[in-house]
Formats: sequence, structure tokens, C-alpha cells
Amino acid sequence: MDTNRIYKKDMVQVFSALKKLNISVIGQGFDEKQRLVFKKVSSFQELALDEITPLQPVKSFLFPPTEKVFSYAKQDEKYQITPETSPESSEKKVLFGLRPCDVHAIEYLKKFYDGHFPDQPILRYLENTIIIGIACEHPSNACFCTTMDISPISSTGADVFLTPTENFFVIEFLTEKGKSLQSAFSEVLKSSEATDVQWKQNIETETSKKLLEKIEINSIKGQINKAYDKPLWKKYSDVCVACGGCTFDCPTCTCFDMRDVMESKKTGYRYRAWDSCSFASFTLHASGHNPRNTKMDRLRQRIMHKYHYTVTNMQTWSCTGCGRCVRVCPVGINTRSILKDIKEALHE
Amino acid sequence: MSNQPNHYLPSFGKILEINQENTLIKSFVVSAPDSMQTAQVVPGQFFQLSALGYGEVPISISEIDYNKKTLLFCIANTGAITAKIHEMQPGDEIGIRGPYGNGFPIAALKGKNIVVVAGGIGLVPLRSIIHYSLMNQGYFNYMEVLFGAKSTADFIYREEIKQWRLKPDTTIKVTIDNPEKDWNGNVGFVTNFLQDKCPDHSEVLYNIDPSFKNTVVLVVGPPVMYKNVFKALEKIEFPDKQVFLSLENHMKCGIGKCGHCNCGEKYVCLDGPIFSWLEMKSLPKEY
Amino acid sequence: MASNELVFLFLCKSLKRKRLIKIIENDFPSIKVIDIPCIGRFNPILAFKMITAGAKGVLLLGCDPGDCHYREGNLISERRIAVAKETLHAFGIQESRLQAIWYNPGKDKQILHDIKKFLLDIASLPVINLKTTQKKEG
Amino acid sequence: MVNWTKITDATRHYLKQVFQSDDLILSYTDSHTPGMMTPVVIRKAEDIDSIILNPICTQNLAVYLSEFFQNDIQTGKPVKGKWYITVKPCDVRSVIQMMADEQILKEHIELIVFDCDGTVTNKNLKELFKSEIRKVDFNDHQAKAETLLNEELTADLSGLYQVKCSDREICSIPAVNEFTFIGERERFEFSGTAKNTAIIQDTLTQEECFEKVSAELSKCIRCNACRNICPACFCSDRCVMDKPKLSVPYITKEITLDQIFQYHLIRFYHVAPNCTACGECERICPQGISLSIFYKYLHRMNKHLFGDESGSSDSDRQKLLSYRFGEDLV
Repeated sequence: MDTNRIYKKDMVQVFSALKKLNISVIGQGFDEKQRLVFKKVSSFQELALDEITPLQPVKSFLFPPTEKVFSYAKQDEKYQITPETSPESSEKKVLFGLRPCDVHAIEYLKKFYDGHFPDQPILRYLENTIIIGIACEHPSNACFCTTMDISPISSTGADVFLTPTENFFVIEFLTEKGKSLQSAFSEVLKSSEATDVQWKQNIETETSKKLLEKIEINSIKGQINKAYDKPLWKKYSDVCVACGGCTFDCPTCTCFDMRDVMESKKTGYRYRAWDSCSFASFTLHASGHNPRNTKMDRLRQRIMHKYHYTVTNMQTWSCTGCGRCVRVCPVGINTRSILKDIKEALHE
Repeated sequence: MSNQPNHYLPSFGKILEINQENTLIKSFVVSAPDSMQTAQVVPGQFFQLSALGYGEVPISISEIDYNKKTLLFCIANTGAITAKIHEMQPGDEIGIRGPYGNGFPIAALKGKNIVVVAGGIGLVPLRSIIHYSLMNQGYFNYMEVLFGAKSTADFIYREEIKQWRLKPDTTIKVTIDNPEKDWNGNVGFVTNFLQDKCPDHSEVLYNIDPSFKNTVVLVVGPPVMYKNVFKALEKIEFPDKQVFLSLENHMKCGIGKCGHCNCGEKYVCLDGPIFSWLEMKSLPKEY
Repeated sequence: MASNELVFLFLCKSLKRKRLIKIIENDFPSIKVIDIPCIGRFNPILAFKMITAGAKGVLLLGCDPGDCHYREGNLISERRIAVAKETLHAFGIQESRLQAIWYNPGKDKQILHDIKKFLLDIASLPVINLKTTQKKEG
Repeated sequence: MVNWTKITDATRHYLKQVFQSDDLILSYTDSHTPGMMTPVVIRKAEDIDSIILNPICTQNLAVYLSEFFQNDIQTGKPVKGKWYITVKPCDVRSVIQMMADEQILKEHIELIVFDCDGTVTNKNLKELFKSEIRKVDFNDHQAKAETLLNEELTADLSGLYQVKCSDREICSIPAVNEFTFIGERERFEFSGTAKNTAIIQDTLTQEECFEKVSAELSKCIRCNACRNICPACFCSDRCVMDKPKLSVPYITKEITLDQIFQYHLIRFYHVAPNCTACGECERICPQGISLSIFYKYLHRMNKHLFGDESGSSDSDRQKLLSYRFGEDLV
């Protein structure tokens, strides 16, 4: 693998080169209220790479919270349909400095929205996105990526991968898409030294010291549905307030709702908006029957979907251990403890 | 990737004919949009119909005319969107996406005895298979339709049922839940037909094929009804892989993305809506 | 009249409405009149929706307290409107955009005078059309 | 000054004495999420020892009450036994208001109020320690934390309490209901430093206020979290926000500024008469919207308009639902 060095002081040039190529950069930084978010950044200084990953996932730039699907107009008793393609979807963008967990989440989104019936609007977003991953040095106290088989230095899924050191990044161009960016970096790329291989390893050892203890759940992979009838769900659903925060802040949650809006007698549009399996209305039939009638059913559905159903359907966890659900939960339900409890319940 | 078609855009069919089946249900004959390949539509599949400005609902196909390229939908007025569809007139355009879902395993049903168990509006998706048997004489060995409704007012397809009765190798049995004055037919739930002690019990299960080897049961109805049908079938030890059911979960996209119809590992819109009883046993009880 | 000058007027059915509506529609083309069975049936949620979508104001015309055909419809709504106005104020939206006036049926002159006053009250207020306001990134 | 170990022990001790089978306890326990407690429903006497009380017991347990009662209505079983609920002084009002609104049966509820100097959220803790923490313990105003690299940190909590804890009025317990007080003092008195946080509706002009509100609300992602945690929002699945059967809905699910405004206007209008300013909506918001700018104003409005504060009486239903002929209007 070709590795190079790029000095942090030279990043100014990279950013102006990207601007010239009409590529916008999205990365984590502080907004005007000093909240850590993913946002459009115009300079390297705006990035806050030394913080933990923001609570709101980067998914909203690829799968917008609300998006028009099409608009319609009725003329002479005939409908005209115009598909709505938001300009952002065809805009070339770089996601700068995504942690391995978030990179994996985008990999999952790609896999999920493709398939027999590809979701064309979202795939267009993904197609125009180049991911620059970064080795994770700053885990939060809720992170459990190693539990989900993701190493803090894993570069799978990224187009370009950075390993941060004090003054420079060790940079690897991994895919064709990533190599298309090379021209923006070319002027400031410095050749790397033999010792640069070591940096990644250093970060792994340093970060794993900070991470919480890994739960070995590979031994129960594919068998989690056996815990379906165990009493552990009641314990968590008793206190769950079904706020939906965990699903809205999850980088791999994919569900949405589609509804229509009538603007006038003859025009209107259909939009889609994020939806959450935590809500009772999610599965409610028109007849009033609700397949998942209790909060327990809905909490179990979320966990089962992430740790069992996608494992059988797509051979992957749909969880990256980013810890956002733990950080956002207002009543302190810890997904990590649920996994622990499942494991215990299965070994009884 | 992005040059692929956008599956969320509906095409349009024209409503040719509307019949009031009963107070709640209307049937709509819709000409299929040109882009749709009607030859591939299988009984048991469903379409996403939209009343633009109100929304979209999944509706099972109840009859396909392969020659005229028309589709028949029977729609109950239960919500805002179906109410709007009910207001439509012949000549109006209706948004259609589909067909989606797997449909009944028609090939595997060839030469079998078919027992159709329908509760109320559940007859709608099953009508497509009854119609299929009318169009393809001799495709099935014997067909028996067991239909249960709340009252005589809930009957649908009155004319068609008369025609079905005339057909050889076909029995139709009808029952209502509540006794009524002018009704001298069966009273009770549709599950009664499956029980031995019922005087008018199922022809196929008890006389034609008591070994159940060459018989398939197709069930559609509300959750309470099919759960009871399963119980009745369990009692007579009917093999579970020969029972098929159409699930009706809440759906939004129809193509396995929106997540509403997810039940266990299956997405009802992709892997269903037709499931065998055997498959259903492996699913969590969330239907 | 341009739609950005829109004012909605909800009218209680018990007021002699046919003649009144005609006069109002003649005199004030910016007003869209909607009649409802009783002002007590008016849900302030509608007013929120109208005001945030570009209507300048919402005016309710109901019967005098005590005169209500349904006994206490207008009294209940007075409370609702008081809370709704405060809610608007909490969001930084001028509470004068939502007003209720109570009348004896027949006093048309007084009604027209007060409608004029209401229109004058809100004349200087800007139109809030959040539908066209873009949401900020983030 | 509150000694948390003593309070926890005293609570456990008291509950062990009174608890009988069929009773139910709502309290707090460790969540395994650093800096966060989790509510717990205790149905067995041996679980009482899992109760832990400390300044990060931020959740308002009142929100669970209506749901448990609803469940009982659903199953048709009568409410058996007593319900013990350990609450902070600020949450007492929420419970009382729910009693007044006939959401819960007062004869089944026993309130156990524990002493409190103020609560801190995990956001506050992060500000305090300026690093990710693995574990945190409390005593008096002192917090002792372990970082991810197992370094020990200690810090003083006073002055860092939640926004709502700066309001003396919210803490005072209305003298309408019987309750058991657990603490070293005779009765609860607010001892924190009251920061008089001004309400923006007073300090800013209306235009500035609207600007500020728009800026705050534009971050909303319509996740409904503020509705679902609100003890005053007890409509649960009958909420107007997700009524699917309305052909022309009052509100769509879009996340555009007009729908966000509509959502919050509807929500605050609906809860205005029974909001007790418990501050849960602000704490829970995943987008960090300071919803206190609304509830503070509406809480005060309630007092001005209707004369008494919500949550100060367990028999007066909220004013919008309880009009009686001949009563003063506002």
C-alpha cells in the first residue's frame, strides 16, 4: 500500500484545492452554539478532530431527515409527476475525518439501500460522496466498536484513510474514488518514512486502553433470537419512554415514512421522513390491530433487527458500536448492557 | 447506481369501472399502465395505489385480465386514503406501483386440491386464485372455498360466487358469525368448516383427500381469524408446509426499504405477503 | 388580493351570517371567511398553522358570553384563545394576530368597525411564511 | 449539604419496612452508562438494595405513572397494592398535576421525597471534567470521577446544576399532599444558588425573540422525544401529531421549519396549563434545543392567567379542560 505524509500546516492548500474542484467538505466541528456537529466546513481549522464523534450522525447528509420524493400537478384530469432531486444529492462532497465506526455505517447504508429494488435517491447521494476516514484516537465513554468487530484503526469502506500524528497525517489512497482526490493532495504530499507503519499500531494500543471492555458476542452471533422470550426485555422496556432518540441518532437506522401533502387542489408532493420502530404508530394497521403492541415488543424489535435480523439477511451487524444510542438515551438504557444480558441469558 | 429507475415514482392507470360490493367495499377495474408487464403478475401479489395528495396504500390484486391488461382491486373504506379512492369516478387516474411481493406459489399448486379459507375482506386476495382456476380449467384438482363473514351485509362478489358455484369440481361454503332472520345457511365462524363435528364440514379435508397429501390450504383474513384457523388445522394435524397465508402488515415503500413491514428476518413486502405456515412458525409473533 | 395579505375570519353560525359574510367579503377583500358551528369548536391549532404558513392574522367572531347556542362554547374558547395567544407570544409571534370578538347578533356596524380595527392592528406586522424560509444546516 | 450515601440508605431502609407483595416501587438505579442513572421498577423486596440516589438522578419518574395505570386499564385488572415513587422535590408537582388531571389514582400513590441540592446532567458533568469519564461518585457537593485512562478527578458540583435548578419556585413542595421526606433536614429547603435566569420574552424585543426561537428550532429533527418524556403529555398514542386517519392533518411529518414551529406550538399550547416546568424536554433533546425559553414563559403565564401554579393542587383539573359555567374566564 502506498502511504504518504501530509503535514497539518499544509491542509490549507488541500482545502483550497478541493474548493477549486467544486467539492464541499463535511466534517465534525462546532456550531455557533458550541455544539459538536457534522457540518460543512470551509477550512481545516474549523474541524474539531480532537473531540469525540458528534451525537448527530453524518447520515443526515446522505439520507436527509425529510426529502421530497416527487411533486405532482393535475392538468386536464391527468397527473404530471416530477421526481424531486435535491441539488445536494448530486453535489460532490468529501466526508472528512470519519471514524471507522461511521465509515462502517455508511458501508452498511450502501449495502442496504442497494439490492433488488435499489433506492435511487439515496444511492445518488452515496455515489457522489468520498469518504476520508481517520483512525480513532478519542473514543467516548459509551463506545463499544470492538464488540462489533470494528477496530479503531479499521480502514474498510473508506476511500482515503488518515492516521493522525502530532504534526502530520499518514495518508493512504485506498479506492479509485479516493485516488481521484489525489490531485488535490499532490502538491503537499510528502514521502513517508519507514517508521510511519508504526503510528497506526500506536493508536490502536492507545485507544484500546481507553475503550470499555469488549463483550465477546461473536459466540452468540446468529443465535440472538433465542433470547426472544427471555425476561430481560421487560427490565429495559419498563423504563424506556419510547422517545425514539436512539433510532434518530443511529447511523445505521434506515426506516422512513412516506406521506403526501396537498398544496392546492391540483398540486402537491410526496415526501419521506425518518421514522422510528420505537413508535406505536409504526406498525399500526388501519384496522386498529398492532403487531408490536407493547413497548417491549418495539424495544426488542430494535435490538433484534440490529443484532440478529441483519446478521441472517446481510451477514453483518447493523450496529457499529458508535455508542450514540447510549449517549442519547435520557433514561440511561445501555445497549452494551442489553448485549451483556442477552449473552448471559443464552448461557444460562 | 443513480441511472437505475426510481422505484418510488408511481405510474398511472385509468379506472374503467367501479362496483359497490357492499357498504364498505368497492371494486375498481383499472387499466394497467403501459409500462407495467401484466403478464408477470401472479395471484397474491399486491400493488401500491396512490390517491395523490393523500397517500399510498398496499392493495392485493383480486383479478388480472391478461388479455385486456386490466387489474381488479377491491378496496375497503377504512382510512383517509381509501376513502379518497372511494370518491374516485370511472375515467379518473389512479397512481400504481407494482406488482410487489411473491404471490401464491402457483406452479407448486398444480393438480392439488385447494381449500380457500377466507374471512371477510380476506376473500379479496384469494379471489385472484379462484379466478385463476376459472381461467385455467383443470389446473387444480378440486377447489373448495370456505368463506366467513360477520353478516350477510359483509358479503362481497355475490355475482361471482353464483358463477363459481356452477363450476364443476368446486364447492363454496358460506357462513356468518351472527344469526340473521332470513338466513338459513351456516352460522358460526369459518373455522367450523375445518372441524369434523360440523355437519357441513370441509369436502376436501374429510371426503376427497382425508390423508391431506394432495391438499393445500390458503388462508387470508384478520389476525384473530387466521390464528383460529391455525389452531383448528393443528387439531386435525394438517401439515404446516401445505398452508399458505397472506400477511397484511403496515407498509410504506413496498420494496423492503422503509422497514414498516419488517417481521423477524422477513420483509412482508419482499419475502411475502404469502408465507407458508411453516415459515410463519419461525417468525416472531409480530403479525 | 395577494395571498400574503390573507386574513382568516372564523364566524359562528348563530350570527346572522349570510348577510354579514356578504358585507365583509365586499368591504374587506383580504379576508377569507369560514363559518363553523360554534366558536367553541375552533381549535387554535388551526390558527397556528395559518399564521406560520403566511396568514397575517386570524379573527374569531362569536356570540356574547352567555348567548351561546351551546351554552358555554364561547366561554371555553375564550380560555383557549388566551392560552393560544400566550403560546404565540412565547414563540416571538405577535399575539395580536389572533383575536376574538364577541357580539350580539345584529350589531353589524359594530362588527365592521372592530374588524377594521383588527386589520389596522395587524397592518404593520410582517408576514411569517415559514414554508418558504429555508432551514439552516446542522 | 446532602449526604447521598445516608439518603440512599435511609430510602432503602424505609422502603424495606413498608414494602409488601403486590406493591411497586419506582426509583433509580445504576445504568452502566457513566454519568447517568436509570429509572427502575421494583416488584420484589430483594431488589430494593439496587436503589441508588444521587445528583444525577435527573429523570422525572412521573412520566411512567400514567403508562403503568394505562396498562392496568388495558388488562382490566384493578391496581393492586401501593405505588412508592421516590421523587426529587421538583418532580412532586408533576405527580400532583397528574393526580389532578385524573391520570393516576391518588390513593394508590405514596410519594417519597428525597433531599436534593440540585441535579446535574451528563452534559454538565462533561463540561465539569472536560474529559470522558468511566465512573463517577458523589458526596455532598463533591464529584469524584475516573477518566477513560483511569486517572482520578475531583470537582465541585455547585454552580453547575441544571438550568431548572436555578429556579427556587420549582423546588418548593406544595403543601397539599402527604409525603415522606427523606433527608437530614427537618423539611426541604432550597439551598442552592438561585441564578435568576431572565426569560427572553422579557429581555428581547418580539422580532429578536422570533429570530432566536427560529434559530433554536431550526435544529429540531422532529424525533418526538420531548413529547414522549413529558409527564404532561399523557395522550400517548392518541396524540394529534400522529393521527393517521385525518385526511387533512394538522401537521405533517416533514422536518421543515414551518412544521417544526407547528409541532412545538401545538405541543406547548397543549401542555401550557399543566406544565410544571420539570425541564425534562430540555434535558432529553438530542439536538440540545433550549426548550426552557418556552416552558419558563408558559409556566409563568399559567400563574398569571389562572391564578395558581400547575401542580399545586391535586383536585383542580387543568384549566382548559375544566371550565364550569359561571366561573371566571381567565
